[in-house]
Amino acid sequence: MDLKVNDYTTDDGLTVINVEGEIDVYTAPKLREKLIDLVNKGKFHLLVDMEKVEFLDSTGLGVLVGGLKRVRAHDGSLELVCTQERILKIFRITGLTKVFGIHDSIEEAQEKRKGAK
Amino acid sequence: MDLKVNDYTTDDGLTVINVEGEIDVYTAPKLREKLIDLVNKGKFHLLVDMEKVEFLDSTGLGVLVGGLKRVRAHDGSLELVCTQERILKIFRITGLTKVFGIHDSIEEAQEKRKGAK
Amino acid sequence: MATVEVSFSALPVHVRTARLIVTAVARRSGVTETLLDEVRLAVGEACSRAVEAHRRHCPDEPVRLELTADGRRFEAVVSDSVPGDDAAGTAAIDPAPAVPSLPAGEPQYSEDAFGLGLADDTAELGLAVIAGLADDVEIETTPKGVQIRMSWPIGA
Amino acid sequence: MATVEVSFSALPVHVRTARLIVTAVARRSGVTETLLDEVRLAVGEACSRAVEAHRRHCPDEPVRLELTADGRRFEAVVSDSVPGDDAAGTAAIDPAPAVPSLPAGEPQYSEDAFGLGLADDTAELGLAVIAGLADDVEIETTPKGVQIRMSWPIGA
Ligand SMILES: Nc1ncnc2c1ncn2[C@@H]1O[C@H](COP(=O)(O)OP(=O)(O)O)[C@@H](O)[C@H]1O
Ligand SMILES: Nc1ncnc2c1ncn2[C@@H]1O[C@H](COP(=O)(O)OP(=O)(O)O)[C@@H](O)[C@H]1O
Repeated sequence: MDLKVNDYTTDDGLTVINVEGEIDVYTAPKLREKLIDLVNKGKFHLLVDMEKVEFLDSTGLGVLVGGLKRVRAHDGSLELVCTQERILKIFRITGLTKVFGIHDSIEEAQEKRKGAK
Repeated sequence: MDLKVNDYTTDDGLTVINVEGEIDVYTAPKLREKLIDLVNKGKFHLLVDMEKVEFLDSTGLGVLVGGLKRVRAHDGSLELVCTQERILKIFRITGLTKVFGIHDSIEEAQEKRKGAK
Repeated sequence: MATVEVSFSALPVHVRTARLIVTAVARRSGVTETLLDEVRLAVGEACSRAVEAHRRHCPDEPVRLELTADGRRFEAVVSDSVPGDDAAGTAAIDPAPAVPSLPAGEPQYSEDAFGLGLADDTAELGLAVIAGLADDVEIETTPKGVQIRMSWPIGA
Repeated sequence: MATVEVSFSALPVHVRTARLIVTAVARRSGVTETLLDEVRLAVGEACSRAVEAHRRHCPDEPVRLELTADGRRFEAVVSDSVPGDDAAGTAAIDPAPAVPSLPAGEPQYSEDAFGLGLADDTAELGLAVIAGLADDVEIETTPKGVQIRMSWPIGA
Protein backbone atom coordinates (compact mmCIF):
# COMPACT_ATOMS: atom_id res chain seq x y z
CA MET A 1 0.00 0.00 0.00
CA ASP A 2 1.56 3.21 -1.07
CA LEU A 3 0.63 6.60 0.21
CA LYS A 4 -1.54 8.95 -1.83
CA VAL A 5 -1.37 12.64 -1.00
CA ASN A 6 -3.62 15.22 -2.69
CA ASP A 7 -4.50 18.79 -1.79
CA TYR A 8 -6.81 21.64 -2.69
CA THR A 9 -7.27 25.13 -1.28
CA THR A 10 -10.75 26.41 -0.43
CA ASP A 11 -12.01 29.95 -1.10
CA ASP A 12 -11.40 30.97 2.49
CA GLY A 13 -7.73 30.00 2.26
CA LEU A 14 -7.74 26.61 3.97
CA THR A 15 -5.60 23.99 2.28
CA VAL A 16 -7.03 20.50 2.68
CA ILE A 17 -4.59 17.63 2.33
CA ASN A 18 -6.12 14.22 1.67
CA VAL A 19 -3.91 11.40 2.78
CA GLU A 20 -4.70 7.82 1.83
CA GLY A 21 -2.80 4.69 2.80
CA GLU A 22 -0.09 3.91 5.31
CA ILE A 23 2.04 6.68 6.82
CA ASP A 24 5.17 4.99 8.06
CA VAL A 25 8.94 5.18 7.81
CA TYR A 26 8.67 4.10 4.17
CA THR A 27 6.06 6.60 2.97
CA ALA A 28 6.37 9.51 5.41
CA PRO A 29 8.94 11.35 3.22
CA LYS A 30 6.21 11.85 0.63
CA LEU A 31 3.96 13.61 3.14
CA ARG A 32 6.88 15.63 4.52
CA GLU A 33 7.70 16.91 1.03
CA LYS A 34 4.10 17.86 0.41
CA LEU A 35 3.93 19.88 3.64
CA ILE A 36 7.23 21.65 2.94
CA ASP A 37 6.12 22.34 -0.60
CA LEU A 38 2.83 23.89 0.52
CA VAL A 39 4.53 26.11 3.08
CA ASN A 40 7.03 27.23 0.44
CA LYS A 41 4.07 28.17 -1.75
CA GLY A 42 2.69 30.35 1.03
CA LYS A 43 -0.03 27.98 2.24
CA PHE A 44 0.05 28.36 6.00
CA HIS A 45 -3.40 27.08 6.97
CA LEU A 46 -3.40 23.34 6.55
CA LEU A 47 -6.01 20.70 7.35
CA VAL A 48 -4.85 17.12 7.00
CA ASP A 49 -7.72 14.71 6.33
CA MET A 50 -6.71 11.41 7.96
CA GLU A 51 -9.97 9.52 7.34
CA LYS A 52 -8.39 7.25 4.73
CA VAL A 53 -5.19 6.62 6.63
CA GLU A 54 -4.86 2.90 7.31
CA PHE A 55 -1.76 2.96 9.41
CA LEU A 56 0.15 5.68 11.22
CA ASP A 57 3.34 5.33 13.19
CA SER A 58 5.65 7.74 14.96
CA THR A 59 7.43 8.68 11.74
CA GLY A 60 4.09 9.95 10.50
CA LEU A 61 3.49 11.78 13.78
CA GLY A 62 6.93 13.35 13.48
CA VAL A 63 6.13 14.65 10.01
CA LEU A 64 2.87 16.20 11.23
CA VAL A 65 4.64 17.82 14.19
CA GLY A 66 7.34 19.12 11.85
CA GLY A 67 4.64 20.59 9.59
CA LEU A 68 2.95 22.24 12.53
CA LYS A 69 6.19 23.92 13.56
CA ARG A 70 6.72 25.17 10.03
CA VAL A 71 3.31 26.77 9.65
CA ARG A 72 3.47 28.25 13.17
CA ALA A 73 6.63 30.07 12.14
CA HIS A 74 4.29 31.90 9.74
CA ASP A 75 1.46 32.27 12.23
CA GLY A 76 -0.33 29.50 10.42
CA SER A 77 -2.14 26.37 11.57
CA LEU A 78 -2.09 22.64 10.94
CA GLU A 79 -5.16 20.76 12.08
CA LEU A 80 -6.49 17.28 11.48
CA VAL A 81 -9.67 15.50 10.53
CA CYS A 82 -9.76 12.11 12.19
CA THR A 83 -12.51 9.95 13.64
CA GLN A 84 -10.82 6.54 13.41
CA GLU A 85 -10.32 5.22 16.89
CA ARG A 86 -7.13 3.28 16.07
CA ILE A 87 -5.50 6.40 14.66
CA LEU A 88 -6.77 8.68 17.44
CA LYS A 89 -5.32 6.27 19.96
CA ILE A 90 -1.83 6.96 18.64
CA PHE A 91 -2.28 10.71 19.11
CA ARG A 92 -3.62 10.04 22.57
CA ILE A 93 -0.81 7.83 23.86
CA THR A 94 1.79 10.27 22.59
CA GLY A 95 -0.03 13.23 24.15
CA LEU A 96 -0.40 14.89 20.75
CA THR A 97 -4.15 15.34 21.07
CA LYS A 98 -3.20 18.43 23.08
CA VAL A 99 -0.98 19.74 20.32
CA PHE A 100 -3.23 19.27 17.28
CA GLY A 101 -6.74 20.51 16.73
CA ILE A 102 -8.60 17.34 15.74
CA HIS A 103 -11.99 17.56 14.00
CA ASP A 104 -14.70 15.12 13.02
CA SER A 105 -15.04 16.44 9.47
CA ILE A 106 -13.69 19.02 7.06
CA GLU A 107 -16.94 20.97 7.47
CA GLU A 108 -16.57 21.08 11.23
CA ALA A 109 -13.01 22.37 10.86
CA GLN A 110 -14.18 25.05 8.46
CA GLU A 111 -17.03 26.12 10.76
CA LYS A 112 -14.71 26.47 13.73
CA ARG A 113 -12.27 28.44 11.63
CA LYS A 114 -15.00 30.86 10.61
CA GLY A 115 -16.17 31.14 14.20
CA ALA A 116 -12.67 31.98 15.35
CA LYS A 117 -12.18 34.72 12.78
CA MET B 1 -7.19 -20.59 7.17
CA ASP B 2 -7.92 -24.00 8.52
CA LEU B 3 -9.10 -26.93 6.52
CA LYS B 4 -12.74 -28.00 6.55
CA VAL B 5 -13.55 -31.54 5.48
CA ASN B 6 -17.13 -32.81 5.15
CA ASP B 7 -18.57 -35.83 3.45
CA TYR B 8 -21.83 -37.46 2.43
CA THR B 9 -22.67 -40.64 0.56
CA THR B 10 -25.13 -40.62 -2.36
CA ASP B 11 -27.75 -43.27 -3.05
CA ASP B 12 -25.60 -44.90 -5.68
CA GLY B 13 -22.76 -45.39 -3.22
CA LEU B 14 -20.45 -42.52 -4.11
CA THR B 15 -18.95 -40.71 -1.14
CA VAL B 16 -18.40 -37.03 -1.84
CA ILE B 17 -15.77 -35.28 0.28
CA ASN B 18 -15.95 -31.50 0.35
CA VAL B 19 -12.64 -29.90 1.16
CA GLU B 20 -12.39 -26.20 1.92
CA GLY B 21 -9.27 -24.17 2.69
CA GLU B 22 -5.57 -24.85 2.38
CA ILE B 23 -4.21 -28.39 2.08
CA ASP B 24 -0.60 -28.19 3.16
CA VAL B 25 1.84 -29.79 5.55
CA TYR B 26 -0.08 -28.22 8.44
CA THR B 27 -3.59 -29.34 7.53
CA ALA B 28 -3.05 -32.44 5.36
CA PRO B 29 -3.21 -34.82 8.36
CA LYS B 30 -6.89 -33.93 8.77
CA LEU B 31 -7.67 -34.99 5.20
CA ARG B 32 -5.56 -38.12 5.56
CA GLU B 33 -7.51 -39.17 8.64
CA LYS B 34 -10.81 -38.57 6.89
CA LEU B 35 -9.78 -40.78 3.96
CA ILE B 36 -8.54 -43.57 6.22
CA ASP B 37 -11.68 -43.32 8.29
CA LEU B 38 -13.94 -43.62 5.25
CA VAL B 39 -12.07 -46.65 3.91
CA ASN B 40 -12.27 -48.27 7.33
CA LYS B 41 -16.05 -47.72 7.20
CA GLY B 42 -16.21 -49.54 3.89
CA LYS B 43 -16.53 -46.49 1.64
CA PHE B 44 -14.40 -47.35 -1.38
CA HIS B 45 -15.77 -44.98 -4.01
CA LEU B 46 -14.60 -41.52 -3.17
CA LEU B 47 -14.98 -38.20 -4.98
CA VAL B 48 -13.00 -35.31 -3.54
CA ASP B 49 -14.50 -31.93 -4.36
CA MET B 50 -11.57 -29.51 -4.62
CA GLU B 51 -13.54 -26.46 -5.79
CA LYS B 52 -13.08 -24.65 -2.49
CA VAL B 53 -9.44 -25.54 -2.02
CA GLU B 54 -7.40 -22.35 -1.88
CA PHE B 55 -3.95 -23.84 -1.73
CA LEU B 56 -2.58 -27.31 -2.41
CA ASP B 57 0.98 -28.47 -2.06
CA SER B 58 2.75 -31.79 -2.42
CA THR B 59 1.76 -32.90 1.06
CA GLY B 60 -1.84 -32.64 -0.09
CA LEU B 61 -1.02 -34.52 -3.30
CA GLY B 62 0.65 -37.21 -1.23
CA VAL B 63 -2.48 -37.66 0.87
CA LEU B 64 -4.65 -37.98 -2.23
CA VAL B 65 -2.27 -40.52 -3.75
CA GLY B 66 -2.22 -42.43 -0.47
CA GLY B 67 -6.03 -42.44 -0.47
CA LEU B 68 -6.13 -43.70 -4.03
CA LYS B 69 -3.86 -46.61 -3.16
CA ARG B 70 -6.04 -47.51 -0.19
CA VAL B 71 -9.30 -47.62 -2.13
CA ARG B 72 -7.67 -49.48 -5.02
CA ALA B 73 -6.74 -52.23 -2.60
CA HIS B 74 -10.52 -52.71 -2.32
CA ASP B 75 -11.21 -52.27 -6.03
CA GLY B 76 -12.48 -48.80 -5.26
CA SER B 77 -11.90 -45.41 -6.84
CA LEU B 78 -10.80 -41.93 -5.81
CA GLU B 79 -11.59 -39.18 -8.26
CA LEU B 80 -11.57 -35.41 -8.09
CA VAL B 81 -13.73 -32.44 -8.97
CA CYS B 82 -11.51 -29.52 -9.90
CA THR B 83 -11.78 -26.66 -12.37
CA GLN B 84 -9.42 -24.16 -10.73
CA GLU B 85 -6.49 -23.59 -13.05
CA ARG B 86 -3.98 -22.93 -10.24
CA ILE B 87 -4.84 -26.23 -8.58
CA LEU B 88 -4.98 -28.19 -11.84
CA LYS B 89 -1.53 -26.87 -12.67
CA ILE B 90 -0.09 -28.66 -9.66
CA PHE B 91 -1.56 -31.99 -10.79
CA ARG B 92 -0.22 -31.33 -14.25
CA ILE B 93 3.37 -30.55 -13.34
CA THR B 94 3.55 -33.60 -11.12
CA GLY B 95 2.05 -35.81 -13.83
CA LEU B 96 -0.85 -36.75 -11.57
CA THR B 97 -3.50 -35.76 -14.10
CA LYS B 98 -2.81 -39.21 -15.55
CA VAL B 99 -3.37 -40.92 -12.23
CA PHE B 100 -6.58 -39.23 -11.07
CA GLY B 101 -9.88 -38.94 -12.86
CA ILE B 102 -10.58 -35.20 -12.74
CA HIS B 103 -14.10 -33.88 -13.37
CA ASP B 104 -15.68 -30.47 -13.85
CA SER B 105 -18.52 -31.11 -11.42
CA ILE B 106 -19.96 -33.66 -9.04
CA GLU B 107 -22.77 -34.26 -11.54
CA GLU B 108 -20.33 -34.99 -14.34
CA ALA B 109 -18.52 -37.49 -12.14
CA GLN B 110 -21.80 -39.19 -11.27
CA GLU B 111 -22.86 -39.37 -14.93
CA LYS B 112 -19.60 -40.96 -15.97
CA ARG B 113 -19.85 -43.44 -13.13
CA LYS B 114 -23.33 -44.49 -14.26
CA GLY B 115 -22.13 -44.73 -17.84
CA ALA B 116 -19.30 -47.00 -16.82
CA LYS B 117 -21.52 -49.40 -14.88
CA MET C 1 4.57 -22.43 18.23
CA ALA C 2 8.19 -21.82 18.95
CA THR C 3 10.52 -19.28 17.48
CA VAL C 4 10.71 -17.29 14.28
CA GLU C 5 13.80 -15.15 13.79
CA VAL C 6 14.11 -12.59 11.06
CA SER C 7 17.09 -10.48 10.06
CA PHE C 8 16.55 -7.83 7.45
CA SER C 9 18.71 -5.18 5.90
CA ALA C 10 18.17 -1.72 7.33
CA LEU C 11 15.71 -0.41 4.75
CA PRO C 12 12.38 1.32 5.47
CA VAL C 13 10.54 -1.06 3.17
CA HIS C 14 11.50 -4.00 5.36
CA VAL C 15 9.78 -2.41 8.32
CA ARG C 16 6.59 -3.23 6.44
CA THR C 17 7.69 -6.78 5.92
CA ALA C 18 8.45 -7.00 9.64
CA ARG C 19 4.97 -5.71 10.48
CA LEU C 20 3.42 -8.27 8.21
CA ILE C 21 5.44 -11.08 9.74
CA VAL C 22 4.80 -10.13 13.34
CA THR C 23 1.08 -9.84 12.67
CA ALA C 24 0.90 -13.26 11.04
CA VAL C 25 2.95 -15.00 13.70
CA ALA C 26 1.10 -13.28 16.56
CA ARG C 27 -2.23 -14.30 15.05
CA ARG C 28 -1.10 -17.90 14.67
CA SER C 29 0.20 -17.82 18.23
CA GLY C 30 -3.26 -16.98 19.49
CA VAL C 31 -2.99 -13.25 20.18
CA THR C 32 -6.55 -11.89 19.98
CA GLU C 33 -7.60 -9.79 16.98
CA THR C 34 -8.10 -6.72 19.17
CA LEU C 35 -4.48 -6.82 20.30
CA LEU C 36 -3.00 -7.52 16.86
CA ASP C 37 -3.20 -3.88 15.88
CA GLU C 38 -1.16 -2.91 18.92
CA VAL C 39 1.37 -5.64 18.29
CA ARG C 40 1.82 -4.54 14.68
CA LEU C 41 2.22 -0.92 15.62
CA ALA C 42 4.55 -1.39 18.59
CA VAL C 43 6.82 -3.88 16.86
CA GLY C 44 6.78 -1.72 13.73
CA GLU C 45 7.92 1.24 15.83
CA ALA C 46 10.76 -0.73 17.32
CA CYS C 47 11.84 -1.86 13.86
CA SER C 48 11.66 1.67 12.43
CA ARG C 49 13.81 2.89 15.28
CA ALA C 50 16.38 0.16 14.68
CA VAL C 51 16.41 0.74 10.92
CA GLU C 52 17.00 4.46 11.43
CA ALA C 53 19.78 3.80 13.92
CA HIS C 54 21.47 1.39 11.50
CA ARG C 55 21.15 3.77 8.60
CA ARG C 56 23.09 6.34 10.59
CA HIS C 57 25.69 4.03 12.09
CA CYS C 58 25.96 0.70 10.29
CA PRO C 59 23.80 0.59 7.15
CA ASP C 60 25.18 -2.79 6.14
CA GLU C 61 24.29 -4.60 9.33
CA PRO C 62 20.93 -6.35 9.47
CA VAL C 63 18.28 -5.63 12.09
CA ARG C 64 17.02 -8.64 14.04
CA LEU C 65 13.50 -9.53 15.05
CA GLU C 66 12.79 -12.56 17.24
CA LEU C 67 9.31 -13.87 17.88
CA THR C 68 8.44 -16.48 20.47
CA ALA C 69 5.27 -17.75 22.05
CA ASP C 70 4.99 -20.08 24.99
CA GLY C 71 1.24 -20.55 25.14
CA ARG C 72 0.76 -17.78 27.66
CA ARG C 73 2.65 -14.84 26.18
CA PHE C 74 3.74 -13.71 22.77
CA GLU C 75 7.10 -11.98 22.83
CA ALA C 76 8.86 -9.87 20.20
CA VAL C 77 12.46 -8.73 20.57
CA VAL C 78 13.93 -6.16 18.19
CA SER C 79 17.71 -5.81 18.31
CA ASP C 80 19.94 -3.29 16.65
CA SER C 81 23.74 -3.34 16.46
CA VAL C 82 24.31 0.26 17.47
CA PRO C 83 26.03 0.41 20.86
CA GLY C 84 23.99 2.53 23.24
CA ASP C 85 26.64 5.16 23.98
CA ASP C 86 27.45 5.62 20.34
CA ALA C 87 24.05 6.34 18.91
CA ALA C 88 22.35 9.69 18.57
CA GLY C 89 19.12 7.88 17.85
CA THR C 90 19.15 6.12 21.17
CA ALA C 91 19.89 9.23 23.22
CA ALA C 92 16.19 9.43 23.94
CA ILE C 93 16.20 6.02 25.57
CA ASP C 94 19.24 6.62 27.66
CA PRO C 95 19.17 6.03 30.57
CA ALA C 96 17.29 2.92 29.57
CA PRO C 97 15.52 2.24 32.88
CA ALA C 98 13.57 5.45 32.46
CA VAL C 99 11.62 4.19 29.51
CA PRO C 100 9.49 1.39 30.88
CA SER C 101 8.23 3.93 33.37
CA LEU C 102 7.16 6.36 30.66
CA PRO C 103 3.65 7.49 31.53
CA ALA C 104 1.81 5.22 29.11
CA GLY C 105 -1.25 7.41 29.25
CA GLU C 106 -0.25 10.87 28.15
CA PRO C 107 3.26 12.20 28.07
CA GLN C 108 3.24 15.94 28.59
CA TYR C 109 4.78 18.17 25.98
CA SER C 110 4.80 21.69 27.34
CA GLU C 111 4.48 24.32 24.67
CA ASP C 112 8.01 25.16 25.59
CA ALA C 113 9.53 21.76 25.14
CA PHE C 114 7.50 21.53 22.00
CA GLY C 115 8.89 24.81 20.75
CA LEU C 116 12.35 23.46 21.41
CA GLY C 117 11.69 20.63 19.04
CA LEU C 118 11.45 17.91 21.62
CA ALA C 119 8.27 16.39 20.30
CA ASP C 120 9.71 16.49 16.83
CA ASP C 121 12.07 13.75 17.86
CA THR C 122 10.54 10.74 16.18
CA ALA C 123 12.61 8.36 18.29
CA GLU C 124 10.95 9.69 21.40
CA LEU C 125 7.49 9.54 19.89
CA GLY C 126 8.22 5.97 18.85
CA LEU C 127 9.14 4.99 22.36
CA ALA C 128 6.01 6.63 23.70
CA VAL C 129 3.98 4.55 21.23
CA ILE C 130 5.76 1.35 22.23
CA ALA C 131 5.37 2.07 25.92
CA GLY C 132 1.71 2.89 25.39
CA LEU C 133 0.90 -0.22 23.39
CA ALA C 134 3.00 -3.11 24.60
CA ASP C 135 1.59 -4.94 27.55
CA ASP C 136 5.11 -5.22 28.90
CA VAL C 137 8.28 -3.53 27.62
CA GLU C 138 11.92 -3.85 28.52
CA ILE C 139 14.69 -1.87 26.90
CA GLU C 140 18.25 -2.98 27.30
CA THR C 141 21.21 -0.97 26.14
CA THR C 142 24.32 -3.12 25.84
CA PRO C 143 27.71 -2.55 24.26
CA LYS C 144 26.44 -4.62 21.34
CA GLY C 145 23.31 -2.61 20.74
CA VAL C 146 19.81 -1.87 21.93
CA GLN C 147 17.22 -4.57 22.51
CA ILE C 148 13.55 -3.76 22.82
CA ARG C 149 11.59 -6.67 24.29
CA MET C 150 7.81 -6.44 24.17
CA SER C 151 5.17 -8.94 25.09
CA TRP C 152 1.44 -9.49 25.09
CA PRO C 153 -0.88 -12.10 26.56
CA ILE C 154 -2.19 -14.94 24.42
CA GLY C 155 -5.85 -15.91 24.22
CA ALA C 156 -8.96 -14.22 25.58
CA MET D 1 15.51 -4.21 -1.64
CA ALA D 2 18.26 -6.29 -0.17
CA THR D 3 18.07 -9.31 2.04
CA VAL D 4 15.56 -10.80 4.43
CA GLU D 5 16.64 -13.86 6.36
CA VAL D 6 14.27 -15.96 8.37
CA SER D 7 14.98 -18.91 10.64
CA PHE D 8 12.04 -20.78 12.06
CA SER D 9 11.66 -23.83 14.21
CA ALA D 10 10.78 -26.96 12.30
CA LEU D 11 7.01 -26.88 12.74
CA PRO D 12 4.41 -27.27 9.97
CA VAL D 13 2.66 -24.08 11.04
CA HIS D 14 5.76 -22.06 10.24
CA VAL D 15 5.68 -23.24 6.65
CA ARG D 16 2.60 -21.02 6.39
CA THR D 17 4.46 -18.13 7.93
CA ALA D 18 7.26 -18.71 5.44
CA ARG D 19 4.79 -18.64 2.55
CA LEU D 20 3.34 -15.40 3.79
CA ILE D 21 6.77 -13.83 4.13
CA VAL D 22 8.06 -14.92 0.75
CA THR D 23 4.91 -13.67 -0.94
CA ALA D 24 5.14 -10.25 0.70
CA VAL D 25 8.83 -9.81 0.02
CA ALA D 26 8.55 -11.05 -3.56
CA ARG D 27 5.68 -8.63 -4.19
CA ARG D 28 7.65 -5.73 -2.75
CA SER D 29 10.64 -6.76 -4.83
CA GLY D 30 8.60 -6.37 -7.97
CA VAL D 31 7.75 -9.96 -8.87
CA THR D 32 4.58 -9.81 -10.98
CA GLU D 33 1.27 -10.92 -9.48
CA THR D 34 1.00 -13.82 -11.91
CA LEU D 35 4.28 -15.28 -10.70
CA LEU D 36 3.58 -14.75 -6.99
CA ASP D 37 1.45 -17.86 -6.81
CA GLU D 38 4.31 -19.95 -8.16
CA VAL D 39 6.81 -18.35 -5.81
CA ARG D 40 4.57 -19.05 -2.81
CA LEU D 41 4.01 -22.65 -3.82
CA ALA D 42 7.60 -23.50 -4.75
CA VAL D 43 9.16 -21.88 -1.69
CA GLY D 44 6.46 -23.41 0.49
CA GLU D 45 7.36 -26.83 -0.92
CA ALA D 46 11.03 -26.33 -0.17
CA CYS D 47 10.18 -25.26 3.38
CA SER D 48 7.85 -28.23 3.94
CA ARG D 49 10.59 -30.54 2.77
CA ALA D 50 13.11 -28.96 5.13
CA VAL D 51 10.69 -29.01 8.07
CA GLU D 52 9.96 -32.70 7.51
CA ALA D 53 13.68 -33.51 7.25
CA HIS D 54 14.39 -31.64 10.49
CA ARG D 55 11.53 -33.31 12.30
CA ARG D 56 13.08 -36.65 11.52
CA HIS D 57 16.71 -35.76 12.15
CA CYS D 58 17.11 -32.58 14.20
CA PRO D 59 13.77 -31.24 15.43
CA ASP D 60 15.46 -28.54 17.51
CA GLU D 61 17.41 -26.96 14.68
CA PRO D 62 15.77 -24.09 12.82
CA VAL D 63 15.16 -24.09 9.08
CA ARG D 64 16.57 -21.10 7.19
CA LEU D 65 15.01 -19.07 4.44
CA GLU D 66 16.96 -16.31 2.68
CA LEU D 67 15.37 -13.86 0.29
CA THR D 68 17.28 -11.47 -1.94
CA ALA D 69 16.46 -9.30 -4.90
CA ASP D 70 18.89 -7.44 -7.08
CA GLY D 71 16.51 -5.58 -9.36
CA ARG D 72 16.57 -8.26 -12.01
CA ARG D 73 15.91 -11.48 -10.11
CA PHE D 74 14.23 -12.48 -6.91
CA GLU D 75 15.99 -15.37 -5.21
CA ALA D 76 14.89 -17.62 -2.36
CA VAL D 77 17.22 -20.11 -0.68
CA VAL D 78 15.87 -22.71 1.73
CA SER D 79 18.48 -24.51 3.81
CA ASP D 80 18.12 -27.45 6.11
CA SER D 81 20.72 -28.85 8.50
CA VAL D 82 20.34 -32.47 7.55
CA PRO D 83 23.49 -33.73 5.85
CA GLY D 84 22.63 -35.20 2.47
CA ASP D 85 23.87 -38.72 3.09
CA ASP D 86 22.15 -38.95 6.43
CA ALA D 87 18.62 -38.11 5.46
CA ALA D 88 15.95 -40.48 4.29
CA GLY D 89 13.93 -37.48 3.21
CA THR D 90 16.57 -36.35 0.80
CA ALA D 91 17.10 -39.72 -0.80
CA ALA D 92 14.83 -38.59 -3.58
CA ILE D 93 17.10 -35.70 -4.43
CA ASP D 94 20.27 -37.72 -4.41
CA PRO D 95 22.13 -37.52 -6.73
CA ALA D 96 21.42 -33.82 -6.57
CA PRO D 97 22.42 -32.96 -10.14
CA ALA D 98 19.53 -35.06 -11.41
CA VAL D 99 16.93 -32.74 -10.04
CA PRO D 100 17.32 -29.56 -12.01
CA SER D 101 16.90 -31.71 -15.08
CA LEU D 102 13.59 -33.10 -13.88
CA PRO D 103 11.17 -32.89 -16.78
CA ALA D 104 9.32 -29.79 -15.66
CA GLY D 105 6.38 -30.65 -17.85
CA GLU D 106 5.17 -34.06 -16.84
CA PRO D 107 7.11 -36.62 -14.88
CA GLN D 108 5.96 -40.10 -15.81
CA TYR D 109 4.63 -42.38 -13.13
CA SER D 110 4.10 -45.79 -14.65
CA GLU D 111 1.28 -47.72 -13.06
CA ASP D 112 4.02 -49.98 -11.84
CA ALA D 113 6.18 -47.40 -10.17
CA PHE D 114 2.97 -46.00 -8.81
CA GLY D 115 1.99 -49.37 -7.44
CA LEU D 116 5.35 -49.57 -5.75
CA GLY D 117 4.58 -46.44 -3.84
CA LEU D 118 6.98 -44.19 -5.62
CA ALA D 119 4.51 -41.42 -6.28
CA ASP D 120 3.40 -41.61 -2.69
CA ASP D 121 6.71 -40.12 -1.74
CA THR D 122 5.78 -36.57 -0.92
CA ALA D 123 9.41 -35.47 -1.06
CA GLU D 124 9.57 -36.45 -4.70
CA LEU D 125 6.28 -34.79 -5.52
CA GLY D 126 7.53 -31.67 -3.78
CA LEU D 127 10.65 -31.58 -5.91
CA ALA D 128 8.59 -32.05 -9.04
CA VAL D 129 6.49 -29.05 -7.97
CA ILE D 130 9.55 -26.94 -7.31
CA ALA D 131 11.17 -27.92 -10.58
CA GLY D 132 7.95 -27.20 -12.42
CA LEU D 133 7.39 -23.79 -10.89
CA ALA D 134 10.70 -22.10 -10.22
CA ASP D 135 12.13 -20.27 -13.16
CA ASP D 136 15.53 -21.56 -12.12
CA VAL D 137 16.40 -24.17 -9.48
CA GLU D 138 19.64 -25.41 -8.00
CA ILE D 139 19.88 -28.06 -5.34
CA GLU D 140 23.07 -28.47 -3.42
CA THR D 141 23.73 -31.31 -1.01
CA THR D 142 26.57 -30.52 1.33
CA PRO D 143 27.85 -32.12 4.52
CA LYS D 144 26.00 -29.36 6.38
CA GLY D 145 22.66 -29.91 4.75
CA VAL D 146 20.60 -29.39 1.64
CA GLN D 147 20.14 -25.99 0.02
CA ILE D 148 17.40 -25.36 -2.50
CA ARG D 149 17.99 -22.16 -4.43
CA MET D 150 15.15 -20.88 -6.60
CA SER D 151 14.78 -17.69 -8.55
CA TRP D 152 12.34 -15.75 -10.67
CA PRO D 153 12.55 -12.68 -12.87
CA ILE D 154 11.48 -9.28 -11.56
CA GLY D 155 9.14 -6.95 -13.41
CA ALA D 156 7.05 -7.47 -16.52
N1 LIG E 1 5.85 -6.46 2.85
C1 LIG E 1 4.54 -6.21 3.03
N2 LIG E 1 3.70 -6.34 2.04
C2 LIG E 1 2.40 -6.09 2.22
N3 LIG E 1 1.86 -5.74 3.41
C3 LIG E 1 2.67 -5.59 4.43
C4 LIG E 1 4.03 -5.82 4.29
N4 LIG E 1 4.59 -5.61 5.46
C5 LIG E 1 3.67 -5.27 6.30
N5 LIG E 1 2.48 -5.26 5.70
C6 LIG E 1 1.29 -4.97 6.47
O1 LIG E 1 0.23 -5.78 6.07
C7 LIG E 1 -0.96 -5.00 6.05
C8 LIG E 1 -1.50 -4.97 4.67
O2 LIG E 1 -0.65 -4.15 3.96
P1 LIG E 1 -0.82 -3.87 2.44
O3 LIG E 1 0.36 -3.08 2.04
O4 LIG E 1 -2.19 -3.34 2.18
O5 LIG E 1 -0.67 -5.33 1.83
P2 LIG E 1 -1.09 -5.91 0.43
O6 LIG E 1 -1.50 -4.79 -0.46
O7 LIG E 1 0.18 -6.60 -0.02
O8 LIG E 1 -2.19 -6.88 0.75
C9 LIG E 1 -0.60 -3.63 6.53
O9 LIG E 1 -0.89 -3.50 7.89
C10 LIG E 1 0.88 -3.55 6.30
O10 LIG E 1 1.48 -2.76 7.27
N1 LIG F 1 1.21 -17.24 9.22
C1 LIG F 1 0.28 -17.00 8.28
N2 LIG F 1 -0.87 -16.46 8.62
C2 LIG F 1 -1.79 -16.23 7.67
N3 LIG F 1 -1.61 -16.50 6.37
C3 LIG F 1 -0.49 -17.05 5.99
C4 LIG F 1 0.49 -17.32 6.93
N4 LIG F 1 1.52 -17.87 6.30
C5 LIG F 1 1.22 -17.94 5.04
N5 LIG F 1 -0.01 -17.45 4.82
C6 LIG F 1 -0.51 -17.39 3.47
O1 LIG F 1 -1.18 -16.19 3.29
C7 LIG F 1 -2.35 -16.44 2.51
C8 LIG F 1 -3.55 -16.07 3.32
O2 LIG F 1 -3.71 -17.08 4.28
P1 LIG F 1 -4.82 -17.07 5.35
O3 LIG F 1 -4.51 -18.19 6.25
O4 LIG F 1 -6.15 -17.01 4.68
O5 LIG F 1 -4.52 -15.71 6.10
P2 LIG F 1 -5.41 -14.85 7.08
O6 LIG F 1 -6.64 -15.60 7.37
O7 LIG F 1 -4.52 -14.68 8.27
O8 LIG F 1 -5.62 -13.58 6.32
C9 LIG F 1 -2.35 -17.89 2.17
O9 LIG F 1 -1.83 -18.11 0.89
C10 LIG F 1 -1.47 -18.49 3.20
O10 LIG F 1 -0.79 -19.61 2.69
